[in-house]
Amino acid sequence: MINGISINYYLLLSTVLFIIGAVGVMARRNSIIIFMCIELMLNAVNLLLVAFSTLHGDASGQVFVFFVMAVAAAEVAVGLAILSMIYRNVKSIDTDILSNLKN
Amino acid sequence: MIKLIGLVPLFPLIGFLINGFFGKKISKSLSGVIASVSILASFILSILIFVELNGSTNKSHIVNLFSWINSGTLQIPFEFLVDPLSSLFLLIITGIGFLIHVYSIGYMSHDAGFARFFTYLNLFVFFMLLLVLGNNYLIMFVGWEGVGLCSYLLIGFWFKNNAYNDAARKAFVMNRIGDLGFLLGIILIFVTFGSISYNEVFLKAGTVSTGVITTIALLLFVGAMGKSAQIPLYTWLPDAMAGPTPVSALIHAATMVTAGIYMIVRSNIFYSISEVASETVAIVGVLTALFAATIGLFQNDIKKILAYSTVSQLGFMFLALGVGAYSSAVFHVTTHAFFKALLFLGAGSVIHAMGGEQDIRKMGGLSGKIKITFVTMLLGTVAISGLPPFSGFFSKDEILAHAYEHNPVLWMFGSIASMLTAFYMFRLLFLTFFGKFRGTHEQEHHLHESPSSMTFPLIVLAILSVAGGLLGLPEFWHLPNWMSNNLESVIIRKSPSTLHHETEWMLMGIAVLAALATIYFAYIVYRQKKTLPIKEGDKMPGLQTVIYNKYYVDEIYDALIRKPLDVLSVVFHKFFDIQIIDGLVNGVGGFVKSLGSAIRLLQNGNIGFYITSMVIGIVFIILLTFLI
Amino acid sequence: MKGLLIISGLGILAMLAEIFKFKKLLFPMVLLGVVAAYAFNFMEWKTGMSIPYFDNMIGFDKLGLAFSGIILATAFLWFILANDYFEEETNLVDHFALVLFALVGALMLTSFKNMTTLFLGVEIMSIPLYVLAASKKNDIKSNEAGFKYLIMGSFASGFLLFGIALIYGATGSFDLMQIRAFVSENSTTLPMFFYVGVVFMLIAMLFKVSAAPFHFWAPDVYQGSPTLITALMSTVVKTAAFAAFMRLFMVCFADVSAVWTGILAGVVALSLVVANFSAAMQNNVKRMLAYSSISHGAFMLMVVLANVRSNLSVNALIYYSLAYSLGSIAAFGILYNVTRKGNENIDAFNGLAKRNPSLALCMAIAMLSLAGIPITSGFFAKYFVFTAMIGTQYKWLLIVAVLTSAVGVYYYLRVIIAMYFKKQDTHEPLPIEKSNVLVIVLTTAATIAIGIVPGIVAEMFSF
Amino acid sequence: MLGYTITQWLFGILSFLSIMFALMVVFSRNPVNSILYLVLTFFCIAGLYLLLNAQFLAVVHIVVYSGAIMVLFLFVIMLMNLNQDNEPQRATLNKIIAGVSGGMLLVVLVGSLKGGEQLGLQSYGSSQIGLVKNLGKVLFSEFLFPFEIASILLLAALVGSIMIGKKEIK
Amino acid sequence: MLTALLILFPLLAGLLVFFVKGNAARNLALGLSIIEFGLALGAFFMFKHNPDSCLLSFDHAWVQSLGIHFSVGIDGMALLMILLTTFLVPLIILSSFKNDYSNSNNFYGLILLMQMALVGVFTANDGFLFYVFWELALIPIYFICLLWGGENRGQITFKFFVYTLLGSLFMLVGLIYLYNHTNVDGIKSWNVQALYEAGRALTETQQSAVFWMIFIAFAIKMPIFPLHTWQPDTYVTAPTQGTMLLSGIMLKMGTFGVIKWLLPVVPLGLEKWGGIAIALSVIGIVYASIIALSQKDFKRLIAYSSIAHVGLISAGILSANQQGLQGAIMQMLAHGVNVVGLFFIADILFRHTGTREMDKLGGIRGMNGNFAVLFLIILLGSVALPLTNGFVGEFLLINGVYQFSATMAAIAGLTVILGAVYMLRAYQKIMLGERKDSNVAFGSLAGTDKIVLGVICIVVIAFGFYPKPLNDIAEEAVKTIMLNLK
Repeated sequence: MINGISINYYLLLSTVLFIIGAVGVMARRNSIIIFMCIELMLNAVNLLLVAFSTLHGDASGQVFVFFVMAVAAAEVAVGLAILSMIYRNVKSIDTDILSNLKN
Repeated sequence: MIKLIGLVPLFPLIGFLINGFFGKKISKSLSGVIASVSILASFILSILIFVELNGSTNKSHIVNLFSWINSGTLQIPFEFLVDPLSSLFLLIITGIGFLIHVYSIGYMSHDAGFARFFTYLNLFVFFMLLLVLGNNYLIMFVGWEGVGLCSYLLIGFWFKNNAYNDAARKAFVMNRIGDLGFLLGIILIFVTFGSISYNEVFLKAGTVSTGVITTIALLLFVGAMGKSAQIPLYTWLPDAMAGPTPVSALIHAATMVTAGIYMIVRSNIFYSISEVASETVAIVGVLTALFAATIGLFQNDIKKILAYSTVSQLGFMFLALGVGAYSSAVFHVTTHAFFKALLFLGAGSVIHAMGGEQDIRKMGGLSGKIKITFVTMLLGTVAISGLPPFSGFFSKDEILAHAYEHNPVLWMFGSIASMLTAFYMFRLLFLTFFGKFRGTHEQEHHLHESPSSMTFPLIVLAILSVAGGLLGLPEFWHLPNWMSNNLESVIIRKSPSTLHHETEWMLMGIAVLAALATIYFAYIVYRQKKTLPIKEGDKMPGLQTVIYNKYYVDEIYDALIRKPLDVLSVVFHKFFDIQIIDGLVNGVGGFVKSLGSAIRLLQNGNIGFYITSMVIGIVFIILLTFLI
Repeated sequence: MKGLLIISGLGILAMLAEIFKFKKLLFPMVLLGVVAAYAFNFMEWKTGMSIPYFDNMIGFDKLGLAFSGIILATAFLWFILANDYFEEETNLVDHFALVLFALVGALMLTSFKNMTTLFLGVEIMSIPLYVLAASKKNDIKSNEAGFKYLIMGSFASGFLLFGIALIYGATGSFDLMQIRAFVSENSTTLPMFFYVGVVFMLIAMLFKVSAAPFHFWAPDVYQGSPTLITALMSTVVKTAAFAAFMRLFMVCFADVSAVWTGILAGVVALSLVVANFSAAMQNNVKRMLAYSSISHGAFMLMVVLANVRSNLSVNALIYYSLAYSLGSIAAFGILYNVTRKGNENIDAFNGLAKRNPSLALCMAIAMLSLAGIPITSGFFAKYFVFTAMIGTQYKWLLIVAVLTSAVGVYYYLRVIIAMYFKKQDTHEPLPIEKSNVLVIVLTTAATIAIGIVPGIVAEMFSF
Repeated sequence: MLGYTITQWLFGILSFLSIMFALMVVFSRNPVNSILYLVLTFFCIAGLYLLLNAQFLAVVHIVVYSGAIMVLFLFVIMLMNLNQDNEPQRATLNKIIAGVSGGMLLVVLVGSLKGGEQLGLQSYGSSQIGLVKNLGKVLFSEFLFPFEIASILLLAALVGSIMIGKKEIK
Repeated sequence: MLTALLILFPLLAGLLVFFVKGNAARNLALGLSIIEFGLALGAFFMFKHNPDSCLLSFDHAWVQSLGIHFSVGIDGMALLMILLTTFLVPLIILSSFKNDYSNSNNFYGLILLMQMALVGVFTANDGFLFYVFWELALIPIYFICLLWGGENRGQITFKFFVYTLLGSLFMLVGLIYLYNHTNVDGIKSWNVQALYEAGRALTETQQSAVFWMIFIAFAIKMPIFPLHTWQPDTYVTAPTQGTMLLSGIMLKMGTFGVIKWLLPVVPLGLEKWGGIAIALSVIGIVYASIIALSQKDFKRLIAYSSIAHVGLISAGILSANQQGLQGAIMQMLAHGVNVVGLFFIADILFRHTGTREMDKLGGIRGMNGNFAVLFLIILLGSVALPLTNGFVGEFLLINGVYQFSATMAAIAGLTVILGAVYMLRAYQKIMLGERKDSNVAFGSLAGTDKIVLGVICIVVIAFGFYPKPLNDIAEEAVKTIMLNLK
């Protein structure tokens, strides 16, 4: 129990968010939205980490969240750079168009 | 002298090597002489050995040359056995072999393959000698297959003619069928007795169950069927006449084809033990004798008639073996070697005179033109027809007597065959030598007596055919039957004849009368009525057609064995091998490919799909790991 | 550890090169630096130092050093190979820096001791690679490769993190040893979601080593990326990923192997089938090599599966990584030279035996090594795997492995057949740069050498 | 109120809102809307952080995500002029498959994620760990190495973005 | 030591030949291979003098920690196989003198490397080493077939390669399984005796699994029905020298392998499954013989005949008795020589007439009698006529099979008949009859051709007449093997 809320609820909540993110990745064609959904997934994890951190009374969980944020930022930076480059080349960021590489 | 037995086959071998390697370089006459001399040397040595053996009390000499195959308990030395049986065969082989070599010098003188012919002939004698000299079954087998090879080579001697080649191949293959039986027999002997040397095997023969002995005996008999042209493996022998006539005389009449008899006589102990086997031999023998004789009735090729006659006579010999009259069989082998070699050589002389013509319908009236040939052939014909006092009478009569004693039915069939023999032989004689010449003018001009190298063997053989009967006079004449006495040490002696002398006299009388009657019948048909065989293509009465076409046995074999085999071959190859087995192998490849293509479709380049697939994978993993 | 620092420093140095204008010096410096890193690495290995640095965040033990050694050596060869590639590219300095940074990540993965370092290592290695994969800016295929790699990599990172979070939640720690200790102490009272965490990490790591069904990115990315980057991915990155995999599962989660071995067995089987069957259908050589890499990955996974915490399998994995890296470097090096004109299909190899016999020979040896034919190192690698596997309950996997290996031979032989059997229009000799020749010959020779005397490597690591 | 404490109420509301906004992120047709909903989601999550006594993290979260990352997204979307409602959508079947597989994942996860509470995992730490001071201590002692090495990560991202973003000089 | 030299020498020779250009390569290869034969003869005399001579074995740790040794040694069977190999390789090289191969240095180099691997296979006393040499032998022959083969060679050699490799991978698994059960003073070992012991200690089920794992590899190599379909295509497509290597020597790897690496290892497995394996072999004999009947291409006919022959050898081996095994060894030697001779004849025919289609040939005997005689002698050896080398083996083999099952022996014996049928048919079609119009004049043979055929014919007859020198060694070798089997 954290402040009267069972850890199971946090687990449930972050799982739901995580899966919404995952569904977004699967269901959308717009690359940027896909990115955003991935961010959503990461945030779900962050939430869980913080919850566990508080549960254990251990700060390392929260510290870990910093690293996740740093990584997320880095990924977004690189990802958006790549996307803008792609957009420069093909004037689209539709994933269906980005499917030249296949068998 | 017996110690030198190794030289007997060595001489022909040397002759073979000389002719084989240098045949083309030396003159024809020299190669003929070398070949003949090598056989002569063997012959002389054989005589010396024969004499020595006769004088010695020890009737069985084993000469070890070298150890050949060793495999654990299977020890096969290259050993020769000199005993009365083998030494008798030595004489026949080298003696008649020598005569035929001499004959061939004349007969083949115009042939381009002269040296080659003698090479083969010498090789044949070598193998034949191995066959009879070997002290164990495998050496016999070596000779056995070796003579088969030579037979193959000599039948197909004129290799440009594919019909001859076919005949040669047929001979070899049919022999091989028998050889397989023989081989399995040898192996069974080894498995049963732990040895294949004669003396060891025969010593232990009594200790083994009759069933095994029967199997061995029958397997060996299969071998004999092939080599000695018995039903059902006889059809190669008439075809084998494709070879030069001296070959027919030597291999396909006098020596090789009697190897089967030699083998069974050698193994007589098995047949004495096994009732079943000996009955089989007798029945096959007598049937062959009768069957081949009927075919002989309507043949028009002079050599074919003799060939069927040979098959028939071989049947007689097997009849003898089957009824346990081993020495009679050997006796008949001997006399048959004389008169059949004579007949073949005579026929060769006729053919020689006719410039290669073999069809008796185109002959006639030759008696005046080639007198020596005619006389000798007449003597031979009389001998084979079983008229006393010629050699054939004695040997055949002995067999028939034994057959009667064993089972009168066998005797009856045998007698009928004997009558038929007399008929077709005299038919041959009448059509060839009497009446008018029916050939072309050219042939008529060309007619001449053969050179002395050919007539000399004829004369010698004629003498032997006439006098050969002395070797085995009937016992009840109270004269010494040299043949059976001589072979005493080798053969399980039959219990003394139980036939009354009267019966024997009667049988003899019947045989002679029957023969005379048949000859008279032939005389009426071919001399008085001057009936001629129907020309090729004309219609024949039904049964005659069947017999003329040799009961269509070749065709039946063709349809039953050769054709199905060929079809099977194609089916196996095109269907089983390529379609099914290789198809399966390729199918695996195809499966890989199609599965690969299926998997390929998954990789469609769409990132959403990729991730969905991953998620489905994850679902499965979690489902399987935690919830099931 | 010193190696890691040197490589990091080199990376930063590379960034400065443009500013302070010593671009020309950079290449020799990098080579020197890598050699130095290797030397330090080797010395640490020799003296057997296994000091945990920074509160058990990272620790170069023998195992880690061994993998680091392989990575550094491969990287060295790769740099030589890439020599003229960098001359072509305008962004020389950036490339250098990125590759070096990726190398830092790879080295971290060989020797992490904490989930944090694992996660950071994965990302530090991956992010530069996303960029490098997309680095042919005007080539839409390259862009797409980078993009796909990024999206799917991030997606997998999500699972990795989720797993880490769950494990943290269950055990209260990020430290591998503490987790392990906690697990063995409380094996009966662990919450269910701990195991889910393990499975999630497994899935994420399987993604990184591109095992089916998480392999989808690999062929596309391998194909789209510039050839040399693909070479980097299939050697350095692969080795690092396996080092991490092994540390994580054979060390940390060894006590809960019941949870993950079954999954792993299934994944291995699926990977073998999918990879080999797909590879057999490829005409694009790079793509084919991508599938081949998946198949080799499956072999390496078999080692992990085979025998938890045994010297035999550690040896096997190290040897396999080395053998595979050598073969791949040679193959990609040759591929790089052969496909300069842009045709990456197998017919680019047609008639190579005529155009450049020695290159063809090297390629043939590399292919035979990848196919696992004696006396190449690839054979021993497979042999070690078989030996490790035969004692386990997963013997059926061996049958799958054997059957699919036979399929594997098919596509390796296709290259050989193309080189020796098919005709090419041009017969002009194919020139290659000297440095490339050096690398190719060196790797080929090493392939044969450690194939003939595998003891050199196999007996080096006695853990 | 209804037997729930305020925290519990807040947790319930924030959870509900975050899930709703998250769903809106996925379902909005217009990318700009998506971004805005995502920002809202992040705010809710920040609120949850606060509930968990992670005040510093909540602030950082707002600053980094809502402040930096989301702006970056928005910037790029605007740059590409994707502010449209008619952007191409995946085929319905694909969506259904995605939804179903996501749903299945949810079901199996929820099925297998139970059991945190019964194992006696309860809060036994102080509520002060989320404070800057505490975090700083841990970060610069225990997590020094990752902290340092994270700079490499950021450097790499920096270099990478620049390299990719630069116009090709031909 | 000498054994190691026997392996090393062709390796060095092969490498050397790679760097020689033009005709010098083939002359050098011939010379070196003759020296190798000399070495083998040296081994022969040494063995005669003292079979346990330490010079004949060599052992050096290879991968110590895994119990892998470079352990080679010559026992009776190995000696015979080495003699066969080293005798045939110079002949094979000599036989190629009239063929114009491009890049012939590579060709001869590969042949010598192949020889190295073959000698290695026959002498290896370490299971692992055996496997390595086994695989190594595959590579040169693959390249020989691929580079100098005929029509469609890419696909066919590929099938051959994958097929054999698949088999050997199974063998590897089987061997590793055995290795895993070895225990020599507490450590695992690849030593042949250790593997024997490990194998025998297994349960029947385990032995059965190992039996099939290993047998499949050998069965593919030989090949045994129904794993034979790679063989005819490969034989036909490969360049003649490649076919000679494949059929003359490489095939013996399979039969040799069964004797040394299968029979003593899994006695129970053999007891349980040997019958089925023999049945397959025997079916193969009849099946291949019948197929051979309808073949039009002479080379393909020989290929099928080879399947038939090897089926008999295999059946004999699997009967696992003195006669069967000894017959197998003798027949391996004989078949090696004969089949090389036959393939060479096919090559000569092709060279002179441009076809191997038998229906298009004919009447050659009339044009070149010597050739016909040499052909006939080799053919007779192949149909196992007594006093040719083929007979001793065949007799012992049928004998051995008979002791296992009389029925099997009778069926196996059909080869005696069918072999004669298709061989003589072929001979007749090719050599006899009238010369066909389409058939060009068949001139006299080249000197090298005469030497090769002559030597083969001499061997065919000499060892048919007096097999004792080889037979004695084989007998002793088999006795040792039989001890291992009990």
